[in-house]
Amino acid sequence: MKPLSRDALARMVALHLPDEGFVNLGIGAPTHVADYLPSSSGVMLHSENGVLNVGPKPPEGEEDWDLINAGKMPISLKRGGSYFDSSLSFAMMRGGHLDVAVLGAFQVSRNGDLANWTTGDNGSPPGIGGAIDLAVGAKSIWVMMDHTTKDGRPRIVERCGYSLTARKVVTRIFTNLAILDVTENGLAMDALLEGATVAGLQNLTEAPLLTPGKLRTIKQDGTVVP
Amino acid sequence: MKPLSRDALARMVALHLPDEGFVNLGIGAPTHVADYLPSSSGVMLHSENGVLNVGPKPPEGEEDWDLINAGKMPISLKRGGSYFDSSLSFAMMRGGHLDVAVLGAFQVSRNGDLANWTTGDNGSPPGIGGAIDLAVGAKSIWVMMDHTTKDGRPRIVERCGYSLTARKVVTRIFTNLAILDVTENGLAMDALLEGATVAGLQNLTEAPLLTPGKLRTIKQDGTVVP
Amino acid sequence: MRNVVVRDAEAAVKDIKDGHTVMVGGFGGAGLPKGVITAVLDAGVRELVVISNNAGSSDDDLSLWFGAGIVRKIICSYPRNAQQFAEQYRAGTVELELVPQGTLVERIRAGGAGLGGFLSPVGVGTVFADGKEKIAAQGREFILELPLRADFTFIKGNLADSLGNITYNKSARNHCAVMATAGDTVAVEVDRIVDVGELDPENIVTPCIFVDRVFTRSR
Amino acid sequence: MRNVVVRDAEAAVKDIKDGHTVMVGGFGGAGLPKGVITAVLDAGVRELVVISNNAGSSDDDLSLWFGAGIVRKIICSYPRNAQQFAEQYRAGTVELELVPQGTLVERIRAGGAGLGGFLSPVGVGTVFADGKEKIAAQGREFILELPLRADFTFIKGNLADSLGNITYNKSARNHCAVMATAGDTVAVEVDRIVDVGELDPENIVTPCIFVDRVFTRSR
Repeated sequence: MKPLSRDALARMVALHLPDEGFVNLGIGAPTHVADYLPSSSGVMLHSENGVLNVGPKPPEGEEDWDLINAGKMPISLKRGGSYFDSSLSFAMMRGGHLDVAVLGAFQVSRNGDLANWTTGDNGSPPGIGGAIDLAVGAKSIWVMMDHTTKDGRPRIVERCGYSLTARKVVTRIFTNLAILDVTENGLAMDALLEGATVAGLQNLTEAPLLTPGKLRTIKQDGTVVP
Repeated sequence: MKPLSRDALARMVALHLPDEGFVNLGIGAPTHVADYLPSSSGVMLHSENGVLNVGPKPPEGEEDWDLINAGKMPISLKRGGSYFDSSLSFAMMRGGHLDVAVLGAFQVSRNGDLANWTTGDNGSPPGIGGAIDLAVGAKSIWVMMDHTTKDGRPRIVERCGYSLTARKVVTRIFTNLAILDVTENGLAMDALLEGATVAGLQNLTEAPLLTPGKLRTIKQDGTVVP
Repeated sequence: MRNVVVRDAEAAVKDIKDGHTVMVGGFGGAGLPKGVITAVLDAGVRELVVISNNAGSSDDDLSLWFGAGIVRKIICSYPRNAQQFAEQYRAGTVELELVPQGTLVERIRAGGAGLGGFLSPVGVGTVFADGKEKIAAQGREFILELPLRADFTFIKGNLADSLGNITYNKSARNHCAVMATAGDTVAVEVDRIVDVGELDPENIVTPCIFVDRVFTRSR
Repeated sequence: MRNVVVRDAEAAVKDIKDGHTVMVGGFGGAGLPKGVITAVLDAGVRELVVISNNAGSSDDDLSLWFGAGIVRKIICSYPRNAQQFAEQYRAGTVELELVPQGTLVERIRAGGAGLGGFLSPVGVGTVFADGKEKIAAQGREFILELPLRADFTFIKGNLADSLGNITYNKSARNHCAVMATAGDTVAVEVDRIVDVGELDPENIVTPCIFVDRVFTRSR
């Protein structure tokens, strides 16, 4: 069993976004979720630097560097989109107006603590940006990340070892092996990669996993079946 | 010696407004100051309900009830004017962006306390509106009012008897008899109505008056000469 | 695709309940959604808490709500020339929370922007500070003002598209643009509904994320 | 009549002094007034405190200021990919105050709007709460965040008239519109200056009351 590719993980998240929802895709891996939204999708993407209804990357040579996303890459605007200043943009974020924020993470704890801004272990200056505002403000906070670190250590932990972005905010975790819901009782498994086992997943997960209902199955292409 | 007419008082205030200043004229008597600004004036009038560069009342029959001033009367917009929401409008007011606010008052105290929102003595519901935001926020707060009440009691007092709008904010007082500056040392006379005497004015004023320099003379038409 | 256009004012006020808190846009008549005034009356709800700048002064505004006795409390800045309200106020049948206008709009903004409140210099040393927490910051005294939110926001716009993007007309923008951010359900009465894409993205004042229902008033 | 147009970037930065606090608009390159970057360098000032979203990442932005060592401290949210800054940071020759982006813009807004601060839910329970006053309100814990103001604000607009009314281009509006409210002297680099009356009053984003100097960049 091979973990989901980055593309398949992005597709899996895209397929779960609420139709007609207002969604912010964090910088890094979450940005690629946009590539897997069907063209008929009613999802409206928000960019923290003051854009609503973000469209795809413009064709080469047609970039407008006054129209960029939070990752500072050129974007386009869909019909019905709008521009606004950062104060209104962060009012949207902090004020609970976004349905979902999809964020990358270094670690997520059993109770939904999020650590996604610094591993604290290099000499680089730290940067926080708008991830923390999203993590506090969006109605649902989804994390997408590899299930473990490159050297196999769990990222889903009892307590985050890294400096926190926000406490008790993550509602759902999409990894390259599973989909988990953060519930009052703990981490509830929703879906598992085809070929993987609950015991195997638990081995890669520091926090205990609950299986409250019937598990769905994740296919290699990122689709999920009952 | 006859006190200044309401029109002459309005002219006197208008003549003192800083050229190219951003000015808010409070509801009531201050509104009439606009009628005495020369057409060449660079003064830009602000209305708290979200208008900058307010122009004169439109001709009868051409009123637009979506374009009104703080007194809810139809206005026009001058070239270079703009519309904005109340939060930006009050940011202008409270944030010190207005050069002058001209307000009516029931009482002003020696140290610049302002009472202009309620006399507390009738059964009507109280109303505060935006006068209090102006009183706190504008760079200079000018009061224009009759020097005394209708029955001859002083309005310029040691301590306001009415509920305060704001403490220590008034910088200048224009009355139908005089112009006074509120200074660290007390109320300093700047100008006196032609024919009036300092002693006579003091008689109508509860707070002591200082005459630190040469008094200017107010003519019956509201002009002021050295 | 998202479409928030509803048939009429009646549909715009659907699910309003007794005891709800309701923001109503407008400064005087500008920005006041008049179709909503009668629709709320027709809905038969009572005990409303109203947040608005004024308390009605003519025969087609909040006066009708006070006349019908459906308001329990109003939070406003300037309830003058409001005859129906004044009668209820004198009779003690309606509660008034008087708020400086700039504080009112800033409290609404805080509610919409997810802030827990703000430190205001307005009202320090006056009755408007009574009962409120005082906080010193940077050597100056401030009043802690708390956010306002509502179950319903009713405002008046000029143009809307079916996604719910809104523009306003002249000074009718006033409190409406801020109130749009602070209601659980935001319904906007507009002069005209245009096709998606017709509004210039630079000139949309209230992006559709804030808007749940849009309607044009039947005449 | 008021006319705030100045000749060039050099005139726009006139009177900037050593030790001044300077806001610089932009998110990445969008909204960054590039003409000002070199004009400030040419002015020979030092020990600046800079408030900006980023800390420079190319050869025509704040990197030049860090390279020249004229910044004592930066207050920003995302100083990544900022090589010149990073070198100074590692050497300990520049101070960093790291602020969540939404908190940064809200602090600037508070500075411009005359507020003493605000209660933010962002950062509670994290290192971003360290050293800050905690205030409970309505049953929840918040951090008291204080206002930011500057001696100079430098931003980039699209169109201006000679009164100083400003529009922006697309996402270049970002922090610029808020920074325009919070500087003692506000200078705006624009693409084009138009006649008074040419800007639609509905679509002016920054009214001229906030703007002291306007210029177009010489190419």
